[in-house]
Amino acid sequence: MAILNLVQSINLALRQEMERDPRVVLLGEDIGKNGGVFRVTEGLQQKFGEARVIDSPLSESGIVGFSIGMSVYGLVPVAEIQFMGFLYGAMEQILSHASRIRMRSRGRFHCPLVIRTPYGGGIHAPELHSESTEAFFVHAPGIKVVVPSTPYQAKGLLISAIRDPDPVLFLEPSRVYRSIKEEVPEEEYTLPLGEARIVMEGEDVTLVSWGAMLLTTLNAAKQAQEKGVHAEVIDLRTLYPLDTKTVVESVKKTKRAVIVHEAPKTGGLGAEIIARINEEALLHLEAPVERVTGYDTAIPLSQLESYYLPSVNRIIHAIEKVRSF
Amino acid sequence: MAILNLVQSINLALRQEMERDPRVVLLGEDIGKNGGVFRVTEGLQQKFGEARVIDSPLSESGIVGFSIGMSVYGLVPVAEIQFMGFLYGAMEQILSHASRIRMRSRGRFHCPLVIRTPYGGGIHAPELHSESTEAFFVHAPGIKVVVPSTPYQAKGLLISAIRDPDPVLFLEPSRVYRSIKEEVPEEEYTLPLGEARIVMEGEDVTLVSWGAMLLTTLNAAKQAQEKGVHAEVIDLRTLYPLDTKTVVESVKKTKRAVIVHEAPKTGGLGAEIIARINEEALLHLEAPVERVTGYDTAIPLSQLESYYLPSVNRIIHAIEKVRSF
Amino acid sequence: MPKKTLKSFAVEWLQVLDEQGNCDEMLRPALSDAQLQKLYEWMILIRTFDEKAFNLQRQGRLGTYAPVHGHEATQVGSAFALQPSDWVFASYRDGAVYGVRGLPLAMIFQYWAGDERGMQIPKGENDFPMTIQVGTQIPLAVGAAYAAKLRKEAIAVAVYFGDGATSKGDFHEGLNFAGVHRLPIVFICENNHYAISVPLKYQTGSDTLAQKAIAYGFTGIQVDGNDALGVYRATLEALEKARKGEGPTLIECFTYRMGDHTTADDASRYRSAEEVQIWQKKDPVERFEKYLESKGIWNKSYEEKVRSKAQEEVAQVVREFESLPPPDPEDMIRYTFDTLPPDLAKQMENLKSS
Amino acid sequence: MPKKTLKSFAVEWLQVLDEQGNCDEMLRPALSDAQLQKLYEWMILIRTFDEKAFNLQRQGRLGTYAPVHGHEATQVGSAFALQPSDWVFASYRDGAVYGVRGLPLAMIFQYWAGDERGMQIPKGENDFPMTIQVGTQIPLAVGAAYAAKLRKEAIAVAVYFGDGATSKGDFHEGLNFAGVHRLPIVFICENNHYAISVPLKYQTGSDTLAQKAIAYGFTGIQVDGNDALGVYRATLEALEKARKGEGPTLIECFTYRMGDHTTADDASRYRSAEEVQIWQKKDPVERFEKYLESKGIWNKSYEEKVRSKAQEEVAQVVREFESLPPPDPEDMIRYTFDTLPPDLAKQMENLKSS
Ligand SMILES: Cc1ncc(C[n+]2csc(CCOP(=O)(O)OP(=O)(O)O)c2C)c(N)n1
Ligand SMILES: Cc1ncc(C[n+]2csc(CCOP(=O)(O)OP(=O)(O)O)c2C)c(N)n1
Ligand SMILES: [Mg+2]
Ligand SMILES: [Mg+2]
Repeated sequence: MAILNLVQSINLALRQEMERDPRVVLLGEDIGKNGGVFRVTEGLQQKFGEARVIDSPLSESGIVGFSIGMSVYGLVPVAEIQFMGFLYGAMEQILSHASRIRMRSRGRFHCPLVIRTPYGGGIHAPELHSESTEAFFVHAPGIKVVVPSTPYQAKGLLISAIRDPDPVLFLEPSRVYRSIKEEVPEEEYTLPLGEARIVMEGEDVTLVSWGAMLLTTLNAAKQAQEKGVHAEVIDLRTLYPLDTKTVVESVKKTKRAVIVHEAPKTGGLGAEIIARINEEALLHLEAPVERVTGYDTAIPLSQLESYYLPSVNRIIHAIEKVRSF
Repeated sequence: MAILNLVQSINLALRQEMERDPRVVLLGEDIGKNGGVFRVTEGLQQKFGEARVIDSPLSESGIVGFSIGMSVYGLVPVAEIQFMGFLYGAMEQILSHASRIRMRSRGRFHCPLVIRTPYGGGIHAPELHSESTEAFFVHAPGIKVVVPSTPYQAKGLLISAIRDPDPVLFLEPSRVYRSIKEEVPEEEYTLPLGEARIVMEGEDVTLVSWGAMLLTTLNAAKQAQEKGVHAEVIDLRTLYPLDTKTVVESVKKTKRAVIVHEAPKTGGLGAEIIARINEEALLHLEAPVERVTGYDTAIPLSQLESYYLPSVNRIIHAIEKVRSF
Repeated sequence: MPKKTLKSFAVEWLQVLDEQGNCDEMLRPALSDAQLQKLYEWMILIRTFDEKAFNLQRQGRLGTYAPVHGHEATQVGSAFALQPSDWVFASYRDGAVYGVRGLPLAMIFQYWAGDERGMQIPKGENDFPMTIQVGTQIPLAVGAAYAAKLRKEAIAVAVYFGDGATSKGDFHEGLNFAGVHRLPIVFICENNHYAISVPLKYQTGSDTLAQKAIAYGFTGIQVDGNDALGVYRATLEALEKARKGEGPTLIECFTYRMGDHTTADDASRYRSAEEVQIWQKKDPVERFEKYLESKGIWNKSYEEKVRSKAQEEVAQVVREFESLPPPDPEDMIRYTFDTLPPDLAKQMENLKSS
Repeated sequence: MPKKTLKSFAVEWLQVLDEQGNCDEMLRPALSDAQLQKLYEWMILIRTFDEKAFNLQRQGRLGTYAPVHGHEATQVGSAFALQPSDWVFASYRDGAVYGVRGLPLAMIFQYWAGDERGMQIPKGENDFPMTIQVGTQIPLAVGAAYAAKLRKEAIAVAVYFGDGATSKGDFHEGLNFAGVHRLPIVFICENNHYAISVPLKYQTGSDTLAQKAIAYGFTGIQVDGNDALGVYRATLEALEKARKGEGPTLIECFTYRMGDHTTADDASRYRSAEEVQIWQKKDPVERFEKYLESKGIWNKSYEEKVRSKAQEEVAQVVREFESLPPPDPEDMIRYTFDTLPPDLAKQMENLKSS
């Protein structure tokens, strides 16, 4: 079993799925000869040829639109959008086609498309390279949203996403790309879409997170543990469909919850999670659920980025708040 | 004082603002000679000329992009997007320019743009003509979201939106366009952005809604009243910034709340409202807040539309549920 | 300013039948008399269908409807050139294209009556449902053409859109990608001179829409869109070229929308009766009748037969349409995903009990 | 197939200084010796600045930086033709344009060091901040041009973008609108043959980018982008035409990116050393030196003076840059709206206390 980082594990998943299924094609800017700006698709064009690993013109709406057309014709496209901020140009294609082809044609056509894109902050990138607007896509019906937080998770989730018969947005935390390594089996395996995982068990408070924020949350949980507070940490993995059951059961046990995400607070996914806790575990709550999030403004450039992103300190503070309510 | 419908009151507001401020220009598809597909801009091109009331080419991204450029140059554009479903094509312009020009230039430039668009279901329209994705824009930082529910509200809110120095998305409930009339003063007046209004006072349950759903909600409230249940009905009017105070104070009084919106449930604005109630009034709640919303699927075509949209019955049912919890 | 000319380009115009029905024999496509009559019969059927749709809408039995009237030669002529194995991506106004391709006409009524099942395209018919979002079908069609090429299937894709659609970014991104890969696709622009109320001069500063192909490195041609033979010929050649791997073509069909934009529109608000009259004289059906007559395969009694057969057929379509059972409300949720996730399954339960 | 030619178009090529620095006297723009030297000095200054930026990035003092190298003639030549009252919309690679326009160079470092204040364009300088989102500045520029026309201000707008940007819908929607209203705008495409790693042949099927203007009914011209005089001339004429109300122009500056796409890129992965060498021979600065020399206003000692002055100036810029106080974290929230709504005011309090 190899020790891989996130970039390598995603690369491996793509390679294996392309070997297994000739219908799988990749499309995106700089993904071919250059192997992608993060090198996620490194070597794949060499291996599978220019026809299956396509360097597209600079048009995100086009990339998604072409991919939808390919999927309708019987291919299984995996489109790369270079950064999540550039996905906005493709919103019309996603919302008016990808997510509703099955409904619109009452099942005659469907859209087994995966859109991969790096997302989130912490890499000191230029403007619009650190976006984290997963909430848009969770709200948009007809599309699944998946976020791996570690290399092992990534491979299994991506293979599931590629095999899923419906469109999946696959968000890759760019801060994690090369920051952690772990054992990733060479053989193929899938991880179920729609199921969260409990990363750390605890009784005192439930911490819910995903993507790069999971690592910050885990650090906070470990720090809390040193002070005798046992947090249960949940990695959502799939944002839609949301695994309400795992979250609610945990909250019923711990009676307190903190949700951590990098996106702006208002209208972020934290709100939906609170709404579900409200619906199914209100009477168990001993304190208002806390949200540790980005501010209601665009994520700033690198010099102020660390003020924006949830920190271990802010999470610890929120844990204290829900415990001392 | 004239008795006007929503179309007429918006038309009046546009006319008066154009008279008052030569920087105000209108831009959109079919808004000139044709007066708009809903006739909202009827007569304005005749009055103000083709240069200030511009029939644009068919490109929503363009319409918003040009408008942003005009606003940067010193005009005050009011762009019309023919239906909210076509706004998706302009998401990149909204999210990467309109909403962040002030931040990006640290105040050197700003974007006093209004985007008007009809939204919501109930008019038996074709696909993508009944969208209600206000939650996207509430989550997007740097843009205000305003929804009038009646002709009187519309005039005052639109004038405020036009005078606001930052971008405002102005959502016009198409179902209301011609369905109600009320007295609208000829003289100019503004209504504050960011303040909800209490439409009906009550002590038993708080109902929160906006746009066309407000009318359905009011009908439900009246029906409940006949059975002795006194609902307090709140018309949010501005979705961002959200008037948390009015909602929370009402919930503290009634101890129960039902939120009604047409958008899909998951990730809809209802979630954010629940999150805020959770944060500020958790201990006052005697039942989980209920959401009466569209389903997590695209709003269907006319034959099934009434099954999708919140109905008086579904609201009554939710009121019973929060009262019998 | 003396500068060197780097590149030159030309855009051509094609007309086979002129407004009087005279045929340019050099350009006449090889269609048998039976085929010509078939083409004619389809134009009449669609016109009859279109009128019925208008009436049904006025009676409240259909929702908004976008009439074909004026586009008969463009739609029927081009659809006639397609093979069943070719793929079509089209829009709301393309009823005739779907009809010729084989979609039961009752389904078109069903769709406009607000029932998604109307676009449950029968298996084996390679047509994507009508697109409402103007121009957004173009990149899809291009992607399908890429897929066909990758799979080495010698088919072509035809994508239909209006003059207004040429202003959308999707048009540009789609044609550009097709140009890079020389894909097997034919872009059929139905230039009816209006996008709802917006006339062509406010839509674009270019003199023709065909010349827009120059931007992508392939050929654009303008064809008389009221000339079924011209449209047929241009489409046939472009399709053959596409199937041979010689790349895309943009065909601008120069035509006119005789009716309102949709049943929700009133065209008299923005265009003159005189303008409409000028185009009335270019009617695609009349000139085709004159041509068939000159060939001895049309006369009044044949016409009457065709028209009454069309009336009967449309009456039958209406009966079929009216006998359709109402859609199942659960369908609205059922088709969101292949397998309903727990949330949606729960929402389905709520729907059933509400 | 015999068809009638409907329209013909041509695209021209302009070069004033050839690769050896020979000047086409017929085409020479009217620039004084002092102006020519100024132009030269800017090119040297920018090249010096660019090298320094690279070094600062490698030392971790800047974030990602997009070098100008290769584009000096394109950017300086065109910016020289602008009036201060004209407006500019440009992108991340356009440091030289901003410099010539008057943005303190230290602010460009500041911006790339991750501080938004670097794009707080000084009042009176009519330049929109650098756009990162490729091509999205084009519709903005077109809107500004519309506003200028509406206000009857005889200015022009210049908008800069790359070859990759021509594939985006924004390019199309912007040029189309400009064509409809014949707006006072000049579209300056810096065709450096790559969009990061994607070469032009995968970007578009068209032979030139200039010909894309045909789609919008106005003129496109290809100019040698390594020829400062050619670029200056083309831009000047296009700006004058724009200010006179004669509509837009697309100028394709045919050039090459000598460095990596950004400091985060490694161009050797996707292009050959030979190709780079070919373009090395077309260097915009060298040929300009030869030309100035032939005019007797350049020699080695002048060059050295210019270079050492540039070094000093850039050293001063670095000092300024390094003495900038760090940004205030509250700025991140402060500039979201003119007046902070209650939510954000509360978030500001949380920020202060965290
Ligand atoms: C993206 C988008 N914007 C706006 C509309 C509203 N709309 C429907 S049809 C139409 C005009 C389309 O004109 P054209 O492309 O010329 O086609 P035609 O209807 O004339 O056949 C408009 C603006 C839409 N459906 N989609
Ligand atoms: C909309 C968008 N998509 C993708 C990117 C990532 N990206 C940054 S620069 C670039 C290439 C741009 O190429 P070109 O327009 O030729 O300009 P150049 O960098 O060569 O000057 C890409 C793909 C982006 N910034 N914006
Ligand atoms: Mg049209
Ligand atoms: Mg380039």
